[in-house]
Amino acid sequence: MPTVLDSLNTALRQALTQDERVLILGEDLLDPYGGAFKVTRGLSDAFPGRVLTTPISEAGFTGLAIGMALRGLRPVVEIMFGDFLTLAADQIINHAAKFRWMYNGNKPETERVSLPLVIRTPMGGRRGYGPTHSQTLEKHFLGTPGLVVLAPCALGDPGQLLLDAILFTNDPLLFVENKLLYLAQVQDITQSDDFEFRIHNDRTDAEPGFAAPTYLCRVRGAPPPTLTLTAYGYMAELAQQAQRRLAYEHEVFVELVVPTGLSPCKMHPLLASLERTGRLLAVEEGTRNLGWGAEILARSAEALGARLKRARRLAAHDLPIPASGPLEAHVLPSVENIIQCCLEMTQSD
Amino acid sequence: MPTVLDSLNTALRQALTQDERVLILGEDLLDPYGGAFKVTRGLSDAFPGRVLTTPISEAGFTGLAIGMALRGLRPVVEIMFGDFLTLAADQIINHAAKFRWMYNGNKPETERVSLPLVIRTPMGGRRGYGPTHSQTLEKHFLGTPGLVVLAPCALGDPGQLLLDAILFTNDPLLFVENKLLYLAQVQDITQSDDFEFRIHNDRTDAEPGFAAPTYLCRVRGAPPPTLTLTAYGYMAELAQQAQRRLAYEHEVFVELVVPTGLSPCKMHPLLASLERTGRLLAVEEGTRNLGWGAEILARSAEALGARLKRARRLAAHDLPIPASGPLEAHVLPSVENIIQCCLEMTQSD
Amino acid sequence: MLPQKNLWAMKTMQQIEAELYRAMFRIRRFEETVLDNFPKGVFFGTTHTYLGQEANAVGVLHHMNQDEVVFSNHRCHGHFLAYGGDARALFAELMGKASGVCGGRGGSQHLHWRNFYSNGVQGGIVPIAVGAALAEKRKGARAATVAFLGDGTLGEGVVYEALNLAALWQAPILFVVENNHIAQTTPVELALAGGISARFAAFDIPARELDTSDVMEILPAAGALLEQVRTQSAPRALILHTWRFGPHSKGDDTRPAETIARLRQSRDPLTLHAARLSPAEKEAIEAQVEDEIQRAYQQAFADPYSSIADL
Amino acid sequence: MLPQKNLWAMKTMQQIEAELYRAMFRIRRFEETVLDNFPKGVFFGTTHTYLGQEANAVGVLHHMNQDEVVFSNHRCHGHFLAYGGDARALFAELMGKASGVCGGRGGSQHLHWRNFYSNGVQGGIVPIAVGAALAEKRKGARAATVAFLGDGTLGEGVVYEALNLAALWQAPILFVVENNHIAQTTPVELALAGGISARFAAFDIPARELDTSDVMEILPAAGALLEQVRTQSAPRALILHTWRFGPHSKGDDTRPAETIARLRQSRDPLTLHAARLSPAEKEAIEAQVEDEIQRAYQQAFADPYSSIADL
Ligand SMILES: Cc1ncc(C[n+]2csc(CCOP(=O)(O)OP(=O)(O)O)c2C)c(N)n1
Ligand SMILES: Cc1ncc(C[n+]2csc(CCOP(=O)(O)OP(=O)(O)O)c2C)c(N)n1
Ligand SMILES: [Mg+2]
Ligand SMILES: [Mg+2]
Repeated sequence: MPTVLDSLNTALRQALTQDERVLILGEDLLDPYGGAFKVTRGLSDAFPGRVLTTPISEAGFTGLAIGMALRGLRPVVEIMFGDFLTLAADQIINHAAKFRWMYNGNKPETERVSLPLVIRTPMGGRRGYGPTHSQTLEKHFLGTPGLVVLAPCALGDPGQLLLDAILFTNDPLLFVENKLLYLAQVQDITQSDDFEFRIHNDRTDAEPGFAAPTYLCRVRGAPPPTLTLTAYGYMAELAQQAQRRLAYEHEVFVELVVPTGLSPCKMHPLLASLERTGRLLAVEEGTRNLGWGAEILARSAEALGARLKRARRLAAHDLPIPASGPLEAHVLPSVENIIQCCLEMTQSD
Repeated sequence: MPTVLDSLNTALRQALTQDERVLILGEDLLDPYGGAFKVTRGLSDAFPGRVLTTPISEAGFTGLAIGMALRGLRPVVEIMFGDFLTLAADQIINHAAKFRWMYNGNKPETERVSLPLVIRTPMGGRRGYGPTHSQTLEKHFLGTPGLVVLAPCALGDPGQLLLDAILFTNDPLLFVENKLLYLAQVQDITQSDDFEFRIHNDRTDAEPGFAAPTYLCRVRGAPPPTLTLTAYGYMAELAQQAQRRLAYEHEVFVELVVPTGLSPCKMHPLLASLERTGRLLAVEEGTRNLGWGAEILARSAEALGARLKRARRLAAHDLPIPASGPLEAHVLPSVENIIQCCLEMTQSD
Repeated sequence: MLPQKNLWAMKTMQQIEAELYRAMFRIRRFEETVLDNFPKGVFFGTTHTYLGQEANAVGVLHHMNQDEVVFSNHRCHGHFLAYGGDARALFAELMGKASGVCGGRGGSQHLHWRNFYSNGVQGGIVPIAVGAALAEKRKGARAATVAFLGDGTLGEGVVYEALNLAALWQAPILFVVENNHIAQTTPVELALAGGISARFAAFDIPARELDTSDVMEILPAAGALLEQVRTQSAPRALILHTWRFGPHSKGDDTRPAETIARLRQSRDPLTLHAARLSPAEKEAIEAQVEDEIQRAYQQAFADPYSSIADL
Repeated sequence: MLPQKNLWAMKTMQQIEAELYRAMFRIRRFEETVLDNFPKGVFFGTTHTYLGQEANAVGVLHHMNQDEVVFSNHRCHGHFLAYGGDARALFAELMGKASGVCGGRGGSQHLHWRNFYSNGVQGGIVPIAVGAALAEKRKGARAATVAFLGDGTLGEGVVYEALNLAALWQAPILFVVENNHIAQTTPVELALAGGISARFAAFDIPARELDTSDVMEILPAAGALLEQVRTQSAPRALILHTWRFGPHSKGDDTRPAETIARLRQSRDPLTLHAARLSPAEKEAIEAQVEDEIQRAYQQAFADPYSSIADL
């Protein structure tokens, strides 16, 4: 199987091939460099004039892309590090996310605006890049009305998710790629010896052709799970490792739920699992407060009431991310942390 | 009693008087205009050279204030509308909030930086200002490590909260003022005929002299509450109205918990109340997803497990805020909505 | 002025002058009607009127073709009406009516109709305008994009990111800076170091400055720049030194009354231009416009509020 | 160069020249040691070396007094060392050791020591530097603040907000633009429309440009500008056209090897300046510095990692 990086790179290539309205904008995208994380490698050579390397102006070129999208193109923006999304926050929250709804009141179909914009960005730590190049900041953008947030994982087909987003979204969409995921192998979920998968192919209602699947994963042949573990992106990889070790080393069986749609978040696969287990652990790489896990726990509590017997979040410590390896490893949630948490939650009750 | 506006204005005056390191920066602050919402009225005349009217450069003058704070002043920034905090997001999240921790590793006390910066801003709708001047955007800043977020309410002493923040914080601090709160009368909680109050005077550990109280409010003489209602800022006013009507018109008795510290959030007064009621409704003016209420519900679920029998959030619809009065009123949570929710939550079980 | 555009070639100068007067007077009466009726509580939120600056929008947008694009700001009524927007729909938008430009969702500052867009965040729409111009360029259209911005908005950094990108990528866009010498209550001297045209020069964008309220000076200057934008597919700037006659929004003018009175005396675009019309023509136009605006107001007033069913 | 500063008046030109060489050579050897050892896995994250630009930091920061303030960027090692920073502490910071400048929290780009600050977000620190300069001014100090920024960073809008505010409020700050003609892999021509000095002129900030790698040209120019900053309490800019000899970070140089070779030939600040020293002096300095850097590296290497107990 290809790596997630290959899969995303192929998707960008397909998007450029299949729809000539597609353009890519971002810093240092031109070949031979092909972008800081190489997701756009080879594209500027293959599609001259359609991969635009920009000045260091995150707000400015995001704004340009918004204007392009308003006027009928389907731009894709790369923000070199997700940490710098903060610079485009006003363009995203007060411009892109609002226009479609705000302008379209009461208008006939033909006079409505749409804003098909995909903003891709790498997030995450564990590479020693320090406080301004290691964050998981999507939590600051989740819950923005009018903004869709997706996060690929190594399960299924991350490239397809990106391709669908580029070709079919009519709303601005943030596509969050964890850096460590890039080099992970895509897992063929139809051919796993160790795990059993189910897919909930949540087509978001508004976007025909555009699906953000949720994956359910169990250790093959395991007894019914006693805890529901949920995580996205690269944390889903770590969660899966924890899940396997919990089964083999501790005989604790958990069900892993991996959404690719973070906002809006579709809860039914998770809730269905919780009805079975009554125990929830949400794991994320960002800091805990007001993180993705907060919304997951809140919705679970709303839906289940007293049937939610135990709920916890595992997240980064409430600190900036240190550069020093041992400190960084301590601050971010690990496989060990997940195992520990699951054991605590399933043992005492 | 004075209005909340008067109380805040007095606090700024006291801060300028008591500590000459205090400066105020923001747009259109000079008298006779004295700022768009008049919180700074009279100050530039009284303190020449210490109230600086700025160009329309939210990131720029927030950055200036960060530099001033790093170098020993205690600046106060006003962002004219909270909607424009997005423009200062990078300065707040990637600069102000990080510096203190990131720079201070392993340093002797005398060589450490501190960053005593207060950013005040009006938030909220119900004035017909439309999608870019009516939002409640603090949720995007909650949970930023290193950033304190406070919201005054009409209970107790909103000015004291601001004064303490300006004089005693050593960390950057966001102070969120709801626009409709400005004209509300401060409620003297020691002299209420209708309500009984208790204060939890949560002194945040790191900041001597600096407290962000939580208020507990019950209808005087009411039987034990069956639901815990929590809200902050202007929503606390509406929640109190709902609380009274629930008692008098429906004989449903709820306990209202009003924090002034949003991040970090101190949970024990709320959790203590939930131990009594087992039912939680969190009300906020921002949109629901990844809002303040998500964190409240998540923490409650973590702490109470199955003892949390019912939990819900009431928040703005997941849309930009429309300018048209009837639409805006519908999109934002109302007293009626709160009553309705409380009735649903206490009737069926 | 979209509807009249195709007839341009066939028009006499006199006809054009009359049209310009009509367009400016329409804005003037619209805005006065807004301010007069605001205290009655018929409008939601607030408003920023274009009083005194009418010649700018009219002089520039007279040249726009159907397929061309306009980006505006908080002070957008004048731009919208000069673009050809409907007065009733605009009144209705301010009143929160279903018949409003955006069905009442946007209100005074957030308009979209055809190729006209405005938003309430200063400066943020400028890079978006550059992107729109580049999109039209990519489509092979020879369409110019116009972006209006105020002197105060030159405080926003994103404007310079946009200028740099516009120049680097040769976006066919005309930046129109309306320097009305004030931003809300802040005089331009307190907010702006250096010079406005130097800021465009720094990014290699040729700029022309005019210190006039005469639409007949603005018209040809704007026309020439727009032709350059179209034929050379490159950015240009037009800096219009102008004066705001009314408050920033409502009742928030801190300038001395005499200053305003003097400006109204010497720099009123309507008075200046009216001198070119015969009294009879002027009166006829004014009567027609008066009637149009009053009817527009009444119709909007009678229209139903936006309904939550449409949310 | 803090420690030596007080002796300045007493020094001969020859002593100063020797010191400048020492300071530049120290940076050179520090950076080479970083790049050489990176593949061994001793450092965390990444790094941006100052190779080729040594004369800038040394020529400018030689003039700084103890109470003066420096704001730097991602390419901060040279600035830090020229400011007087300790090589061992910097190695240790890159290695994630407790003895590092910030105890390993910051790493290569995020340094603070005394009045020296850097951060990894391009441009964001520039308004902060202006605020710091204004704070010193308010304290009545005659202290200058220096802010370094690269050509690519001129893409960030907040830089222009900062320039405007610096000029309006007359902040005593020297902006030092190091135009090394490239930003990561993007040549300055693809990222910058117009001119660099025009961008300062647009905000009324006098700028001086130098196209040199000779520290003896930079030194007096910077000295004169800093004196203006101090005595006139006003902003100035120094634009240094310079060349990056190494990769942007590690192994990511897309420029042809011959280009780099040619630059190293013609524009090496060390070669240029070495010609002023006697061979014996040069050798003596180099040997001492070599020893200092190697010891610093070894000590840092032996230091313990940052401990989670300190978090
Ligand atoms: C980002 C942002 N900051 C502040 C405001 C509040 N505001 C609205 S209009 C205005 C003044 C704008 O001045 P200028 O650009 O000169 O336009 P004018 O009002 O004079 O037409 C301000 C500060 C805003 N709308 N957006
Ligand atoms: C806001 C932001 N965007 C992008 C980056 C990634 N980045 C780091 S250095 C760099 C190039 C900077 O170029 P320049 O300012 O010329 O400095 P130089 O590296 O040439 O010294 C980029 C794009 C960043 N650190 N911050
Ligand atoms: Mg103005
Ligand atoms: Mg450079």
